[in-house]
Amino acid sequence: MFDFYFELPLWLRLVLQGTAVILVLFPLAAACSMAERKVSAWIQGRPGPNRTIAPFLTWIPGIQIFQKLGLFQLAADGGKFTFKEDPIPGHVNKFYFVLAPIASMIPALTTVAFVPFGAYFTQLADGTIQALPIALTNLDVGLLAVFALGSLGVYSLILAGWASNSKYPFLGGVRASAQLISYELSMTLSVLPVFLWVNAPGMPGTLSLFDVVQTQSQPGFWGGMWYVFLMPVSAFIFLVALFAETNRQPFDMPESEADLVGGFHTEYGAFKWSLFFVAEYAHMIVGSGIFCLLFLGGWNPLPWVPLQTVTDLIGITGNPLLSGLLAITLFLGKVGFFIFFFMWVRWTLPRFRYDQVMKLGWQKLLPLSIANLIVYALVIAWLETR
Amino acid sequence: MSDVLFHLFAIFTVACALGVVFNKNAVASALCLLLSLVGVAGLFVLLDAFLLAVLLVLVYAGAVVALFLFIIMLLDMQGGDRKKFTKATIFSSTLAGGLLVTGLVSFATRGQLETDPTVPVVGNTLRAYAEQLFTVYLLPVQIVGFLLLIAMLGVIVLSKKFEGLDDIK
Amino acid sequence: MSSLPLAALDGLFSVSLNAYLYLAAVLFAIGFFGVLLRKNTLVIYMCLELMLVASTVALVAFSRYNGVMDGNVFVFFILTVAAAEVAVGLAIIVALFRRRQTVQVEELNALKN
Amino acid sequence: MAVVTVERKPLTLWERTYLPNIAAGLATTFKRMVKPVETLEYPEVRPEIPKGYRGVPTLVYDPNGREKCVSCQLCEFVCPPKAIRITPGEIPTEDPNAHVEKRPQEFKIDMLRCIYCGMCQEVCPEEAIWLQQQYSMTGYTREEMVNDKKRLYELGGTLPDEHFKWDKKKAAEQAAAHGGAHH
Repeated sequence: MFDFYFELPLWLRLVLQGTAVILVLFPLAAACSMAERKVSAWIQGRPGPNRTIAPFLTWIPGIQIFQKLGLFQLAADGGKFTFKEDPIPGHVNKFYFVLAPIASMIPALTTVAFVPFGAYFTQLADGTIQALPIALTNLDVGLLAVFALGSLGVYSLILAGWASNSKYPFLGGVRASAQLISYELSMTLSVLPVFLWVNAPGMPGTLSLFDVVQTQSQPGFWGGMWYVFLMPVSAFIFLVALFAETNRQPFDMPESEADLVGGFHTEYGAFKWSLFFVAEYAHMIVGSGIFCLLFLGGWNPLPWVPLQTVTDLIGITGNPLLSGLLAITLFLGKVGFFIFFFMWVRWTLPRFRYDQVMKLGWQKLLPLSIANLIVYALVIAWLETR
Repeated sequence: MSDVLFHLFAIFTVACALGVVFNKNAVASALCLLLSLVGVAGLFVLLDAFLLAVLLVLVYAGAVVALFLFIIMLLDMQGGDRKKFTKATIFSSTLAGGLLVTGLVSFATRGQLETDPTVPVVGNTLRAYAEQLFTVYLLPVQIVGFLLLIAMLGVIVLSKKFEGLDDIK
Repeated sequence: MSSLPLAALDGLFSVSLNAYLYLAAVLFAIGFFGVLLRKNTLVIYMCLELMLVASTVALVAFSRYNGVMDGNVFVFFILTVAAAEVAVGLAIIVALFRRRQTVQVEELNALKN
Repeated sequence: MAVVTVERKPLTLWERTYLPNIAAGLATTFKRMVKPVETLEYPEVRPEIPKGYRGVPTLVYDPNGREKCVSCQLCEFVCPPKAIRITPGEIPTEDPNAHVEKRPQEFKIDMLRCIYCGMCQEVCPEEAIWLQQQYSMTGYTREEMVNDKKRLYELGGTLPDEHFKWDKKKAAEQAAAHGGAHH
C-alpha cells in the first residue's frame, strides 16, 4: 500500500517526515495554549473562551461544540499574532532581539526528532512479530541528544533578556541561565538509574528511548512493570526538574509575571512573542513525552498490559497501520494528560521565590538524585552478583 | 555528499571561531563560540562519533557557554576590550598564530598517516565506550573524577566572600 | 546500533584524514591567536576552549581513521577537564572582578614592578 | 492579658517534603474543576438583582399615574457630586393634580457624575426618586449619559404607594370646606 513511499530517495523521505512532525507539533503547541486557558478557567469556576466563531460557519450543525471549546478563539488569536503590528523598541540590540525568538524554535522543534511516538508490529519472514519504532530517528543516544538539544533552549532566553537592553528582561535572562543549569544536573542524574537498569547485563545496552519502552513491555511481573513504580524517586525528581526546565509554575522565574513584568519577553509582542510561547509548549510536549517513555511505559496502555496484548486481542497485530495508530493514540493520550497536569499544578502550587528555587535545586534535589543514583547502583549490582 | 557536508561544517566552524576572536562584544563572542561548537559536533557526526557529538553539545554548548554568558551578564561588562590593540600586539599575535599554523600543517602533512577511508567504524556504541572507560582507562577515569571533586571544592571556596582581607590595591 | 551513518548517504567516505588535521590545526591557531590578541579575560578563556576543542577534532579523526577507540575515549577526558577548568576559571574571574572591578588583563598588573 | 504560647508541633519528615499537602492541593483544585462553573454568560443570562439594590436613580409615578416629584429640590441640594438639575414648574389649575401645586418642568441626572450614593432617595420627602435595579448605563456621547425627565420616568415606572398623602390632603381640604359649610 505504501510501497511508493519507500521508493522515494532517503533525503526526501526525511524531509517529508520532518515536515509532518513539525506540522503536527505546531498546532499541538498552539492547541495547548487554548487548553491552558480552558483548564485555568475550569479550575477557577469559569467557562473560559467560548464565544468566538467564524460567522460563515454558523450554519453547520454541531459546530457550537467547537465554539464552546474555544477552537475559533485559537484561530483568531493566531491570526492576531500574525498580522498585528510588531514594533521593535528603539533601545534594543536589533539583530539579537530578532534572533532570540527564532533561536527559541530551533531546540523546540529539533528535539522532537529523537522522540519515538509509538511502535508498530510487522511479521518477519520466520513468523515472529517484531516491534519497530515510529520516530524520525531512533538514535542509540536518543535521550542524550534530547537533553543536549534541549539545553540549547536556554540561549534564546538569555539572548532575549540581554538584547532587550532593559532591566526586567535582563534579570529574567540571568535567572533563566542559572535556573536551567541548576536543574539540568538533577534531571540528568535522575534518569541514570533507568539506564543502569536497562543496561544491566542481559539487557539491551543502549540509551535509546525506544528500547526503554521495549524493556517495559516484557511479559511477567518485572518485565511489564513501569519504571515509575520501580523508581518513584527518579520519576519525581525528573518531573520537578521538568517543571523547572520548561519554566512552568511554580518555577516560572525567567518569566515571573508577578515580579519581573514578563521576564525575558517583556519587550516582545505579536509574532515574536508567540514564537516564545509556542516554543515553551513544544518543550512541554517533548518533556512530557520523554517522561511517558521513561517512566510510564510509552505506548503501553496499562502497567503489565503491553501494547501487543491489546493488538492481539482485537486482532490488528499484523496490521502495521492500525497498530501504529493505536500506539500513537495511546502515547499522545498520556502526553495530553501530562500537559493537563502541568496546568493543574500551575493553579495549585504557589510560586517559589528565586532563592527558594536555587535552594531546592542545589540543596534538595541534587543530593536526593545523587543518593537515589547510588542506592539504585548498589541494588542493581547486588541483584547482578546474587 | 559527506564531502560537501565536511566542507560546510569546516567553513562554518572556522568562520565562527574567527567570530569569537574578532567580535568586540563579549556576548557575541560567546554566541560565536556556541555556533562553532555546534559545527564541531557536526564534524563529529561525520566521523561517526555520535555520542561525542551529543556530549560536546550537552557539556560545552549546553553548560559551559551558558556559564560564560551568565558570568558576562553577572559582571555586566560594557563591550569587550576597553583599550585598542596596539600595533605591536596585533603584529606579534598574527605572527605567532601564522607560525603555529605553518608548523602544525607541515607536521600534519609530513607524517605518513593512514588515511584509508574504508576503515570500518568501531565503537560508536555506548557499550564500546563503557568497556574502554572501565577497563583500559579506569585509572584516568578515577583521577578525572577526583579532579572534578577538587574543582568543585575550589569553586565553592573561591566564590565565598572573604572577610577581613584588605584589598591589594 | 543502526543510527544513520551519514557516509552511507553516498556510500563513500571520501574526506581524507589530512583535511580534518588541517581543520584542527587552523582552529587551534585561531584560538591561540585569540589568546594572544584579546584583552578581555573572558574572551581569552573562550579562545582557550577553542584550542581544546580543536584538539578533540584531531583526536576523533585519528580514532576514526585508525579504527581504534582510544582517541574517542580521550575526548571524554578533555571534555571533563575543560568543564572543570571553565568552572574554576570563571570563579577566579568573578573573584577578581569583585576585587578589582575589571577583567581587562592590562589592568591586572598588581605584580608589575 | 496573659500571653498563651501555643506549642507548634514540629513537622514530620514526610510532612516536610510537602508532598501530602501538594496532593491535597491538587485534590482541591481538581474538585473545583469538576464543579459547574459559577460565572454567568452575561448578556444572555442576567444576574438576579437583590431587593434594595441601588442602581440607577429614577423618578416614579404613584399608582394613580401622578408624578410624585414635587420639585422641592432637596435631592438637587443634597447630591454630593451635583449630578441632579431640576427646573421647577407650576401645575396649572385645570390639571387634576392641581392641588399638588408643583412638579418638575425638567429633571436631569448626569449619570457621568452620579456616584450611586442613594442620598437623593434618602432625602426625598415624597419617595419620588428611587435607585432601582438598572445597573448598566451606556451611551456613545456625553449627552446620552444625561437622563432627562422623560427617560427617568421611563426607567422608574410606577411604584406602589401606601400613603397617598396628596389625595388625603385634598380630601381633607374638601372635607374641611364641606364641613365648614355645615358648621
